[in-house]
Amino acid sequence: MDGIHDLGGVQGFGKVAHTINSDSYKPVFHEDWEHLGYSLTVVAGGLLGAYATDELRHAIERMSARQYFSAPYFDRIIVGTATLLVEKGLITQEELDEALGSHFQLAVPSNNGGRPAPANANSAPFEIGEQVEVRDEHVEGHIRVPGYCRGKRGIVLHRTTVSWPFPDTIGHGDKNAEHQPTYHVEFRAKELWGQGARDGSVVIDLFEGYLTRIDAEADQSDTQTPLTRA
Amino acid sequence: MDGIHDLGGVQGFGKVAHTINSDSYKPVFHEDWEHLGYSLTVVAGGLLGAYATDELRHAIERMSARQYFSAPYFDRIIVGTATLLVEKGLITQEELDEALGSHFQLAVPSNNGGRPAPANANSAPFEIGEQVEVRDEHVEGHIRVPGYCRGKRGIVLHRTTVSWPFPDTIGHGDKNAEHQPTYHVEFRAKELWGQGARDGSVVIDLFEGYLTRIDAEADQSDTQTPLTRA
Amino acid sequence: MTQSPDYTPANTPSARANALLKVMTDKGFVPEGFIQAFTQKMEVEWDPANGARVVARAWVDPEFRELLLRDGTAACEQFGYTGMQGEYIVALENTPTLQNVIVCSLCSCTAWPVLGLPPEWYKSFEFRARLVREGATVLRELGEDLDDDIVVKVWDTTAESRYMVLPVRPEGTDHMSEEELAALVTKDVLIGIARPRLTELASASQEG
Amino acid sequence: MTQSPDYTPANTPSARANALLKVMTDKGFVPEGFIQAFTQKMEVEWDPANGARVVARAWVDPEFRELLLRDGTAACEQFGYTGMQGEYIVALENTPTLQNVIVCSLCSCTAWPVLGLPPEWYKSFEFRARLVREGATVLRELGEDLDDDIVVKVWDTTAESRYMVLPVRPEGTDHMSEEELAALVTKDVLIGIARPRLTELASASQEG
Repeated sequence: MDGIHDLGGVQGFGKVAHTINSDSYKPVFHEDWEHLGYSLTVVAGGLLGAYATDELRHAIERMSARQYFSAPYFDRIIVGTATLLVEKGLITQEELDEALGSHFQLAVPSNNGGRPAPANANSAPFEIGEQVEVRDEHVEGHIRVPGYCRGKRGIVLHRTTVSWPFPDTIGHGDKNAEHQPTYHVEFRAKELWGQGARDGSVVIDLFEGYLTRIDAEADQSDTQTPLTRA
Repeated sequence: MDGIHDLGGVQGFGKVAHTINSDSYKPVFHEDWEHLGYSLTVVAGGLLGAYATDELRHAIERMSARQYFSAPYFDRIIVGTATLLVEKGLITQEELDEALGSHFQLAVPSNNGGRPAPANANSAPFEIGEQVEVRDEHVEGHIRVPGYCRGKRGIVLHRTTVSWPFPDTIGHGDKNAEHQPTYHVEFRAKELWGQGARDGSVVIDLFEGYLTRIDAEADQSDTQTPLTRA
Repeated sequence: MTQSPDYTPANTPSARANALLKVMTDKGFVPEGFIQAFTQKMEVEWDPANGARVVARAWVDPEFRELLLRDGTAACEQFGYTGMQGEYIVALENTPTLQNVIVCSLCSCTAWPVLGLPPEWYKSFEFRARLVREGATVLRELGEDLDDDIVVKVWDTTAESRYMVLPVRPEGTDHMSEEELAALVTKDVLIGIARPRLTELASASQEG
Repeated sequence: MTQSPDYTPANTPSARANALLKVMTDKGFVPEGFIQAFTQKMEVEWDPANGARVVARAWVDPEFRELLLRDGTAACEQFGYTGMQGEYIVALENTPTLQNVIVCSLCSCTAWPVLGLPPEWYKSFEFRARLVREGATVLRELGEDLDDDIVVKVWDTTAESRYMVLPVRPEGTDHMSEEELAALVTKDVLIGIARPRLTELASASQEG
């Protein structure tokens, strides 16, 4: 989904609150409840097997914008975990409210059931060095394509030797998700952000189903910024 | 700027809290401070002439995501107004803090000075019925192009008989902004949101400088969804 | 640190608004009586009943209708509905198979003099995010379940044009006076999320 | 209404976490001692010193370096750095003119076993939003002002690959032992926002 969690390239954010090598990173947790974020979601998703990691990501993405932006990081994990346990019927909203002593705000329910991986339009896996294009899709459910690379072209640097369940399917709890490798695709900064961008590139880890092969014959335009006419 | 205020098409938002014709809309204000949002900004921007409306919009866009999403509507107007009055040197942060009795959080300062209207690449104004394309630009400063129509093509329904200062210029306080008409450009839903979209259209009111003429000779692709290959 | 400094502001919107008022007043920026007069304008003068009168006139006067569609600003000026946020008014003509709806996805722009100030739901993140993408669905959720053959056309108020919807005059209203017709046109009808209904005459009248 | 129902929650993150803990515990979902053991793993076992040891080994052992770049998972397994969020590790090779930097723009994915849990700034909205668009600027603000001839390559962790940066071994370190070299490699170096510095040996050692 094109949610507010999809922050890559969104402008208006100020300085990152850090200076290099200034932090000892110990203790790892700063408040005594923070470890519960990961601990409880590992219990629920891992030990109980109640959900896959992509379902947790999706649950957090479904938090209202107000809640998402006001909640600290580990609180978002707690809210995502609680949302899924309620949706899976393992606990109830009432139990949470009672334990909390007030209303426990969960994420917004999904309005769709996800989707299978796009039927294989590619005759073969993509090869290292091949130019590929990210499908220009608007998917209502969970998806692991950051909006800033949609419809953009990049070069394949690596194909993983392992396959994982397609996020748009498993993210909605469908265990029949097709397993696919992912590709490390490098996009030039100017392709992503326009000609005013500084040199550099971004490499995005994309499932095979998010990519399309570029038909060399159909491609008559400049290969660097083929979608820009301005 | 591609800010978090640019909400058009962002998914994950729930139901609009309203039922048709259920609200008398009186009283207009629900809390006794709300009228100050518009009153004070009309004093500052209108009576004092301290800033243009696009500067107020830009100041509100520059609020941090956390602040933007947690602030009620009229509070955002207050924060934008206070930010500009401080930036213009008419009041100070210290005066606000003292009156408030605690820190008065303002918007994040702009990191750029805006831009002039793009040099006229169009030989003539666009005509009613003409197909135009929204420039695929990533502008760091204030801009009045919602992200969801960037690079998309639509049909001109109307050219305004009045001209206004170009937002990307006046929004940064530059009174030499070029005056331009705007165009009501209609985009088919499928052009904006992909083939899965329901019928319908969106009409966006776009300054001339945001649009480019489509060169009929260069356009060899399908005119409905020319940028989509998937 | 575990959160941004602005995570929980130590003060309220009301306190911030009054602090700004105090600073601006202390500087002598705020003319005596201005806020009271302007608030009166916002609360009373700018009213959806204004837009309703314009619509009713267009329903009974073909010449005025033609003017309204050609030059909305001039048409509204005939009623004195001009000024701030009413400098360039464009009327959007519904048909039996076309429903126009207004939104401002970037902020909250509205034709104040004819529609009144924008309501809370119009300024909500939900309406701003969803209307441009799933207009028909939003209208159905709001209570206006349009037939499938009606196309929704969303107008995103991204520049200085200010819109008002000119709805189709409902059938069965031939006997009505211009004033009675105006009472069918609610604020929601002017924004375009609702079509005028005969049965709403009574309740609409109560709203003033 | 003037705001969404969730505008100001009536409870705190700490209270919510403990409420969920209580409900899950009451249901018998939480095995005795599991949370303590897992927290120990997060606080102690997953440590940037692990990734530093991997880097130092690659600096002194060309064969290991080749393995690390070809199959990061296998290389890290030799140290026992495997398991959760370490299932597919990819090492990113810096050169004098290339600086790799890791981010997760969509959430917070990180190679826990070799980098430790992601720090607050890495999970911040600011880092997630800005790094993919203006990497060099962000690095300069953080204190790593790269020469103009150094290209920044940002790796957005959007799927299941987990990255670690293999920095260039600084000059003047020929005399150093593998352990001393590891002390040059801080968490920030492994993420890629910093290049290793000789002068940081002392403070880095203190961090354990």
